[in-house]
Amino acid sequence: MAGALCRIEGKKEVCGLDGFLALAATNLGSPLILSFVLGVAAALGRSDLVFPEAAAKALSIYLLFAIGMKGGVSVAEHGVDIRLGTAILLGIVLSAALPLLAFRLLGIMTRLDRTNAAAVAAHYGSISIVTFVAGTSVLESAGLSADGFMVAVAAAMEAPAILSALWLISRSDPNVRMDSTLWREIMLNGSIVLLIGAFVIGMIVGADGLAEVDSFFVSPFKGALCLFLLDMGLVAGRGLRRSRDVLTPGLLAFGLLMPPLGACLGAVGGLLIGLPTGSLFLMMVLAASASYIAVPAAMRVAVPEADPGIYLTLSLGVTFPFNLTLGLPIYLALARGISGG
Amino acid sequence: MAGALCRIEGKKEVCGLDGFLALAATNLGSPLILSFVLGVAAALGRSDLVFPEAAAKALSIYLLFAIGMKGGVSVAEHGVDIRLGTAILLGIVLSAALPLLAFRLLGIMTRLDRTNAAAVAAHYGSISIVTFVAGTSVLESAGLSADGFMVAVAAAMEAPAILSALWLISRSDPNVRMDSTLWREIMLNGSIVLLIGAFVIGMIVGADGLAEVDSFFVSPFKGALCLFLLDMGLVAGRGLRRSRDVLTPGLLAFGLLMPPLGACLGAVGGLLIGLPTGSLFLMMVLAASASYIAVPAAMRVAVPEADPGIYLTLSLGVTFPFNLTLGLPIYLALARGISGG
Amino acid sequence: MAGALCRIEGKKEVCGLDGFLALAATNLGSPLILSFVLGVAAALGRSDLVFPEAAAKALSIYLLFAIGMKGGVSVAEHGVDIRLGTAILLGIVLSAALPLLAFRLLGIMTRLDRTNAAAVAAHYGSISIVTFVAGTSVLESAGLSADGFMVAVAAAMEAPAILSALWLISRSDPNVRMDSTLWREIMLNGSIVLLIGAFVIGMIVGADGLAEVDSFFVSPFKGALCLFLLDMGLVAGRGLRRSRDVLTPGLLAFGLLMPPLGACLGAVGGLLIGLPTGSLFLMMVLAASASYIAVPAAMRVAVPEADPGIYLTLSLGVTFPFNLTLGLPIYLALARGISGG
Amino acid sequence: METHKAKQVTITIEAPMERRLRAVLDEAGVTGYSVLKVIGGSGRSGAWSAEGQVGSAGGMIQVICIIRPDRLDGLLEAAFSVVERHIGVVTITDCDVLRAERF
Amino acid sequence: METHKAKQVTITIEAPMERRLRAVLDEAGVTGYSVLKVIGGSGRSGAWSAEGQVGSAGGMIQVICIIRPDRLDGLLEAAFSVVERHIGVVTITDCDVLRAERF
Amino acid sequence: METHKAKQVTITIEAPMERRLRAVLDEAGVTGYSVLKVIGGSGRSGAWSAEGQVGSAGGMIQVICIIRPDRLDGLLEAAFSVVERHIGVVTITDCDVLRAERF
Ligand SMILES: Nc1ncnc2c1ncn2[C@@H]1O[C@H](COP(=O)(O)O)[C@@H](O)[C@H]1O
Ligand SMILES: Nc1ncnc2c1ncn2[C@@H]1O[C@H](COP(=O)(O)O)[C@@H](O)[C@H]1O
Ligand SMILES: Nc1ncnc2c1ncn2[C@@H]1O[C@H](COP(=O)(O)O)[C@@H](O)[C@H]1O
Ligand code: NA
Ligand code: NA
Ligand code: NA
Repeated sequence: MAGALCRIEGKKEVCGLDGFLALAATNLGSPLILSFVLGVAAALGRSDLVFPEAAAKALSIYLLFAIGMKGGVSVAEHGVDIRLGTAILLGIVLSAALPLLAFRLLGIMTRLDRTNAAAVAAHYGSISIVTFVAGTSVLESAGLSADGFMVAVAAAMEAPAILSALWLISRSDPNVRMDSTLWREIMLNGSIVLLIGAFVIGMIVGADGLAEVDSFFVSPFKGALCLFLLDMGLVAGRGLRRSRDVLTPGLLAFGLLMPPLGACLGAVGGLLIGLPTGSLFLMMVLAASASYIAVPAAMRVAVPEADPGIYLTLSLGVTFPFNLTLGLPIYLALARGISGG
Repeated sequence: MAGALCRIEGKKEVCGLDGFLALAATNLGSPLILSFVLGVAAALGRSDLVFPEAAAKALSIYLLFAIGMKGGVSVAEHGVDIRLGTAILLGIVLSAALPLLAFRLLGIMTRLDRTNAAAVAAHYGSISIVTFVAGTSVLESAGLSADGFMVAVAAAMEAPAILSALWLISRSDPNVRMDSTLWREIMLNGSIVLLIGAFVIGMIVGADGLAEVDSFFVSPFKGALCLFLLDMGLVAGRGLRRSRDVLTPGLLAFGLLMPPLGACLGAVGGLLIGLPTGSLFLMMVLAASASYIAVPAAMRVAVPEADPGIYLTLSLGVTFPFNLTLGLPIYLALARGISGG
Repeated sequence: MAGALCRIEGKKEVCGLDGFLALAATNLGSPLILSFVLGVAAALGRSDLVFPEAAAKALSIYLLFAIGMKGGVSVAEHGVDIRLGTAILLGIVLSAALPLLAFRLLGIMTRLDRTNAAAVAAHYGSISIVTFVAGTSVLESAGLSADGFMVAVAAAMEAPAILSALWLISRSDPNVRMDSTLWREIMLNGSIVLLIGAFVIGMIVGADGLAEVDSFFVSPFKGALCLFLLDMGLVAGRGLRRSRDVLTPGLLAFGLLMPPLGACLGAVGGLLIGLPTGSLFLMMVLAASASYIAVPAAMRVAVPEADPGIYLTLSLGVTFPFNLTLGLPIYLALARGISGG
Repeated sequence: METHKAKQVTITIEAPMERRLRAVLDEAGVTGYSVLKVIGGSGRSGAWSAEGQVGSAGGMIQVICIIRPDRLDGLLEAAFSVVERHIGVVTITDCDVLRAERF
Repeated sequence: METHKAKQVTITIEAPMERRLRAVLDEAGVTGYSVLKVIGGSGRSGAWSAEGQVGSAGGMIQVICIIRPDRLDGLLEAAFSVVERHIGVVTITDCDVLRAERF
Repeated sequence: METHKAKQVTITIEAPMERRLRAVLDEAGVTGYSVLKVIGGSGRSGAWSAEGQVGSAGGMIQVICIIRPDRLDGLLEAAFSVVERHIGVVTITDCDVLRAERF
């Protein structure tokens, strides 16, 4: 039986640490990760390679639409499950609770003031959709699959973390208040609307509809993701170079510790509601990942006092690369171990 | 026999109103229309979802090139027909005549001054290539096809309407004159050049040439069109939100009435020159559609006194969505009815 | 035996001048060249057709990544050859030596001052990756193939020419000096990093990795190249129109003479190191082509006194179109003739 | 040509604040302004550049209003309410304009 | 450092008019100018934004000329001929420049 | 509202020089500036436009610094060292700013 830390290679089953290492190696050797590494290296080496902003934004719209639609189609095919509801609920709870944990940790591990700590914490409750997508692709390489509704869970987890963090800040700073404009901006953030909208479109059009646009949204997806990760690498590398001095050892440790912690909480929750291995893994990935689009924009509006140099560097320069390279195989090994999948 | 309002569903033939409703439902449920609806909804709900301008322009270049090339290849395959000439002539006549009708209607139905009325009228003589493309895809779903040269007709219809409208205005406003620069700008407008150029390329390279670039220009086309329509929805929705007060009931009525009127004139002309069902339908679609790229740019230069808030909102916010959702199935039902196809 | 100037048409073998003319006709009738011609025509006719800058840059990143990766994969498949090393060495020597030849020629044929002459010369030592890609596609149409490592040769040839030219200038102008920043900027230029980076990624992931991203980087490649060449045509045409008066007969003659000269040197070198027909041809193409991205940027920084109107017009407006249309079939005929392929 | 005195007010602010700034300007009756995109910069919180950015959080914009001198104070007060807690570099320059009836 | 008096003229106009404005400036002998893109704004005809726009009709640009004070009138007259019927917000600001020989 | 005197320095320069200009400004202690993109223009070396350009060589940028008047000279000298051999149109304008403590 292919157990926790096993992996099938050709005809042979590779188990234990070997299985994990093989998985990690496969992950690190995939065009996706290598593209990201190329980006980071180019930026750290101060190459003048840059991606036009418009192209990066267009790619991100493409990816969100594609991933949303595929999720919706998968739900349309397999029928709506009661687990959809419980999984979304779990996602919301995790997203709202993780910032409290992160805030506490930051208080212990770093010297950030409350405002910056809360702003950073918001990022770790929310999610990174690219990490999620990379997780899906790791899952595929391992021959596993997940529920389509996990995309909806991803969308549901974007915003609650922001509200938690604003609540944390508002306890000490009366300037930070929730008004209806802010509330709408957070809930109708572009990436949430796109994910949910494409998810609904996928549910309506089903597999037949997807077939019509398959050669745009499905087959070229992975290649497009390579270029997107190249850009993410460039941005992350540039951020690291510019904000080196911001990254105290405490912050760095937090950026590497918080993701596995989040993954563990995600695992506990996922086990409680009975998610199968693939979905359990994605729930861990969502909990482990940190936002770098929706939350920074919200912080910029609601908590301008917080320093983007800190939260963006941590989220994009530390946690994102960690999850992408080492985190994903670790979480998959864990997910398999605890779910026996 | 599959008659006017019939449609084949699985093995069954669905006729009359049912056939039309089924067609309309198929249309409304396609990923294309749903993407547009998502865009409109996001904009009306004031989501911050936006498309980078450069991406929208690049997509439109891609779509024009692809549609032009496919048209040219189809002509290369089927040989040049005498109907090509008569159809282009018909297109030019329609494009030049429709603004006169529209101008008259606007005089009756609205309180627009002559300048604004003529500017609006120009849009309705000219065409919207995306409506044309959506028409092609509705045609395909219905199992019909059209002559490749209809793309050339589309290109031919872009400009004459502008000249008609300028003539209308120049009768009362001596400031508005045709100079050679303006003339060239109108005739060598980017979308005309791209459509005609790609059409000629398609004619030269033929099916073999198209095969070489098929997986860029043909198979991903529909998916790319989804994203483009998402953007069109965003722009249309934002326009509607911003120019709500501009849209008097009279203008709104005009924006919904003029397209079917145009389609009817297109149908009469198409019947006279003996177009088969598919091409007849596309001729109606061209006549029914309103420009939102070439004409606004020309008006901006030649008639700066006219208010873009009026003509863009009408063309993009009212007529485009109407044609896309309800207009296309109506015109197809009509085209089948009158041509017995 | 299919000899130097032969070409297989259907079942018949066409030789001598006929073979060359047939090849030239095939080349001129390909969607790639026609797209370029359309761009030039639109720009010369002063159409307002333009490509967004961001889209052009994104396309160029896509093309560089794709071509680099394919080269790397091909090397991974065929194993690293000793010829890789010698070919790269040859490329570096050619890139460094060609500017000296060009500089001398410019002194004889034109009245450019030393600074401008050296700046122009730098462009002709370096390379144009799009010409290289178009060469690959001409090669394919002729049923030939080349070594994957030629991509690495292309990357290696980007920079040495710049150093040669700077050395030429520094002999008379003490202001022009090499500092470490400039050095790094030249060596870590975006297109070099992208080509080499994607090449290495290709070598690591091999054919299996490429298969994963094939429908993004391989199958749509040629179509994307069409749009890119359309843009290049627009830019080249616009440049020609704006800098007409800059193009003296002497400069024009240089722009048409230098490429075949370069190709001949490339051929001699390629023969010496024993390159097979396909790679020999690409070496000639590299030597014949002139840079329009990396070198202009470097000149802008290091030799601001040189006039971009001269070097860009010559490289993009004269040499690039010449190579694309007539040069490639000529070089291929030559390559076949001398290598007996 | 005949020119008239006017003031040019330039507000440099985080891109995600554009909507709010616009709303406040509208409320204050300032209907004439143009928006430029800032593609990079440097400030107390370090250097940045928009290239390759996926989100809008990093970006900034410049809102430029040409107004009649007597309306300056209203504009500044409106702007300040948005700018207060934010980056908001606000500059005021004297200028002359053609066609004063526009402002 | 040594500086010299100059004038900065900024013309904000519809993007499709760029070509004509450039032609008129060239004719008037104004060869030094830079063009910026306006990505949104508001005026008597309402608010707009360039985002997602497919056509150029909606867009605007800013043409900025730095010129010697004695050449101002020629420039303004040339510009006015294009701007007259159009949106054309034209502002003139005093400035100092380095290297006056350029202008 | 209370305003303070300041200087706005605008440097228009070739895009590939951005990195060097930034470095020099940093060294000179000028940490506040914003960068705008120039999408076209005209000068002694002819007219140009960024549209469709693949390389960065053709492009230009504008670097805008708002500084306290007493820091002007340091800035100009720093800028000049980069600008000297380059296109570098440098203009200085008087302006007023809100919140002088920022500068
Ligand atoms: N003195 C200044 N001149 C021009 N732009 C500035 C200045 N100070 C700040 N900025 C802009 O405002 C942004 C944020 O500034 P800060 O809040 O100081 O980090 C910078 O990145 C610049 O784009
Ligand atoms: N006072 C102003 N200050 C800055 N820009 C303006 C002003 N008035 C108009 N504009 C610009 O010109 C465009 C058209 O103005 P209008 O013709 O008044 O609708 C606006 O959308 C702005 O981009
Ligand atoms: N007088 C000026 N006003 C504004 N921009 C200028 C001026 N002169 C030059 N420029 C800008 O600097 C670029 C190069 O100028 P030049 O070196 O004179 O060819 C031009 O294309 C413009 O973008
Ligand atoms: Na998380
Ligand atoms: Na029409
Ligand atoms: Na060369």
